[in-house]
Amino acid sequence: MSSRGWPLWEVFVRARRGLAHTHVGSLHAPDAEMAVRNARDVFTRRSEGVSIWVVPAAAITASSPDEKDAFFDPAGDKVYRHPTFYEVPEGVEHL
Amino acid sequence: MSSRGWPLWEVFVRARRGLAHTHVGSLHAPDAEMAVRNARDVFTRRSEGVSIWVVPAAAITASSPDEKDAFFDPAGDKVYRHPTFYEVPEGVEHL
Amino acid sequence: MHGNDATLDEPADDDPAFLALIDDDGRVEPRDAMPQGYRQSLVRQIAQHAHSEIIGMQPEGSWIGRAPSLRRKAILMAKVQDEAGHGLYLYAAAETLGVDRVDLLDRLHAGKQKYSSIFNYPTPTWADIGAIGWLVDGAAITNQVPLTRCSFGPYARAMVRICKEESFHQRQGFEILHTLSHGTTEQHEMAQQAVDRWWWPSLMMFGPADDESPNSARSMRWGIKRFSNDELRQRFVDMTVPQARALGLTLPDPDLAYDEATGHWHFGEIDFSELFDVINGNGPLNAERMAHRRGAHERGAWVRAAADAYAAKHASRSAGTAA
Amino acid sequence: MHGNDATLDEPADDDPAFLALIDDDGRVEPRDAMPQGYRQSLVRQIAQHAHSEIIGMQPEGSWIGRAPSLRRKAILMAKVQDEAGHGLYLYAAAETLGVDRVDLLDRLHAGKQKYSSIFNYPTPTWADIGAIGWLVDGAAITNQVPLTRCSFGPYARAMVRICKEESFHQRQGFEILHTLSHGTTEQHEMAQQAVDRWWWPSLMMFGPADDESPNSARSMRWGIKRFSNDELRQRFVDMTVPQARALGLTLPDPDLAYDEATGHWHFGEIDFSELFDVINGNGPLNAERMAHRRGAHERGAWVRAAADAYAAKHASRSAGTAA
Repeated sequence: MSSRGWPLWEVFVRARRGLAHTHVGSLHAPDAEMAVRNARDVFTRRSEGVSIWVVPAAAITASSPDEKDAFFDPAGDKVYRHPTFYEVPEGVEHL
Repeated sequence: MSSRGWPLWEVFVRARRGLAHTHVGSLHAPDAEMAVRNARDVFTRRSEGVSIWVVPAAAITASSPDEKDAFFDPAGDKVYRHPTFYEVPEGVEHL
Repeated sequence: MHGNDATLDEPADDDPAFLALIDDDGRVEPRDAMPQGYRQSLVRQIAQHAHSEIIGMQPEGSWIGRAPSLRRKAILMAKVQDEAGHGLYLYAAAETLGVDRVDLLDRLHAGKQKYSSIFNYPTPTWADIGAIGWLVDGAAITNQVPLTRCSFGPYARAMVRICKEESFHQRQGFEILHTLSHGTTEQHEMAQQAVDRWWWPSLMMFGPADDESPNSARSMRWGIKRFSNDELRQRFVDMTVPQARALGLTLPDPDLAYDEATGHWHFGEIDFSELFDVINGNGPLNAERMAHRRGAHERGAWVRAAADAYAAKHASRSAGTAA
Repeated sequence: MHGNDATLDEPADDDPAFLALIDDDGRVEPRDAMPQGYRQSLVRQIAQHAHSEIIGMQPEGSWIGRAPSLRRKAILMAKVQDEAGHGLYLYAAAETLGVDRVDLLDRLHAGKQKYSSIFNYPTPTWADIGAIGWLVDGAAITNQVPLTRCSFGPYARAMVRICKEESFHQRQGFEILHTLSHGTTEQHEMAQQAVDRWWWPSLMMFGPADDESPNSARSMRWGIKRFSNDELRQRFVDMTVPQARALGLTLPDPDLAYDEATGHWHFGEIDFSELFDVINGNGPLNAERMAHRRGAHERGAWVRAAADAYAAKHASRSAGTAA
């Protein structure tokens, strides 16, 4: 976050209809309206997007990288959540 | 946005190091900490992510779809921004 | 980021620009203008789909404690967790259309919105859990795969996630039945009886026959549905008959026969009067499912209140620290 | 979402876990713990890169009004716009390391941070704009393509975007020179003189020879650099010599010769004393570029103030409406 100057905005772009918005970078702007306008000029000069979201960087809460391993651990030992865990008799299809 | 109950949070997941955060959906939670925790349980049960961002839906400003065409128009008629606009003599490589 | 104010300047149901977008296989996104009928159809369908996921937790949830091994318990728990997650994805997708999950739940609890009738059937034996995974999830997946290309972006994206996660559900059901079918005589018999119970209800999951399905044409015109009920039902039968053979179990339909000319399996007539009876609330467990759902919601009230109180306390502490 | 507090528990420069991540071709993301040296190297490199983009707007910007056709003006404007955008991507990437763009600009203006020396050379003719596109952008792209796989995620992602956008820059320069080279005798001569001016400075853009580049090894160990200065310089020469032939122009190096044994073009010795002289502030235009940059920043103050005032007014009006 900027300690001086304009607040920082994170920018997300939907490349085309049907796709989710993806983070493309950030910029400083005095308000949300200018942030959207500047994001258009900077991140979609070649029609890279059909929709832009801007979010004040300060409004984002992130999972902490310090506890990353413990935090995402619960998914690690549950192999039975994946279809490859199950044996399928030879020749059986569409399963 | 929810008129009753908990506020709505938009959730973004970084699938793996090196990739940008991508919007995966939304959920309701009483605060940011619970939103991150619930997002982990819901959106990364199969190690789909190494980092989660949550943002109050109310903190997002979007380009308006009503003025979509006019808004993104400036990129439309500048074909010279694309390398294919330029003729390259036959046999010239790495250009 | 949701479309609560999009009812302004709403196009007509047959708006040419809107239909052109659909014809072009384009996706409709929440803040786009869209016909009121399109929005309402989607809210109804997505809400019913979400309700089905969370009601669907009941028949299997009741077996977690009774599953025959730790392995089977862990798998079943993971599957029921997935169903809760899928409910959440779908409620969130519905909310992008400007409705509120709290209202959708209220309408479910008041009996004003439906869920899939399949969950009104009982699961008396462990083999029923296998049959649900193999047949009910198999039918659900057949229905859901085309929905990943549905014209409404958030629904399509939720379905991509759901289909990816669900691919283990059918396999674990198949595995349960395969184990029982190749076990003792009693176990084999138990598996066969469960398949006998679930086969016809599974076929009914695809909905009425095409000529009895008045809204189908409109849903297909709008790119919400990609295939008719009968097409999907036939696809499911064609995939399932050979799997039944691999299981060593029979499907309870004397008319099942392979048609060389069409390359499809012909099946007997479906007794839809049963389906309509269940839809109208007279299934074996309609009342029980709804009572359990309402009860779970009421018994969860203190959890929601506690989370609120914790968040409020945390916020006031943070404010105190910052000041 | 930036890493301002990540200096806590910072690993050592040779931390085994950190080096293992690099060896595994993993990416470092802003909130990860990282060695102080890694962070500082990246801030220095990304800031210098960002400064180069915005200082690089000057030599070409001065030709927009004088470009020989509307087509050439529009193209040049688009290219200078890209450079402003690339500066923004890079300042934003640097900020994810916990520095502030305002401070980086202050350091540039105070002469405490560098930009690429190439922009301290003058552009006396229109052909110089062609030579910049072909040679300077060509060298920049050669440098930048491997940076798309740099170990620091935000920098790598910015470089992907930049490389994609920049692919037209070199072509437009080539086209300018091709047109002049095949024009009148005077035009051909103008193109040749521009190439004579820019060839050696372009080779110097890759930095000192490997044995004179003390930080290179560390940058390569950390996955910031993927190839040495000399490797990249050779790659650029190998690509460029055949292009010069296609342009009908000669490169000002009597020692240029194809080495059948290595498959590379051998080139003459580079006079790095000139490079160091320019780096040390004695290039033809160092003072002018800096004065222009500082002046532009000062003359832009009212725009920033006006945007602030507009945002404040807008915010107070919205507050009034909401109340």
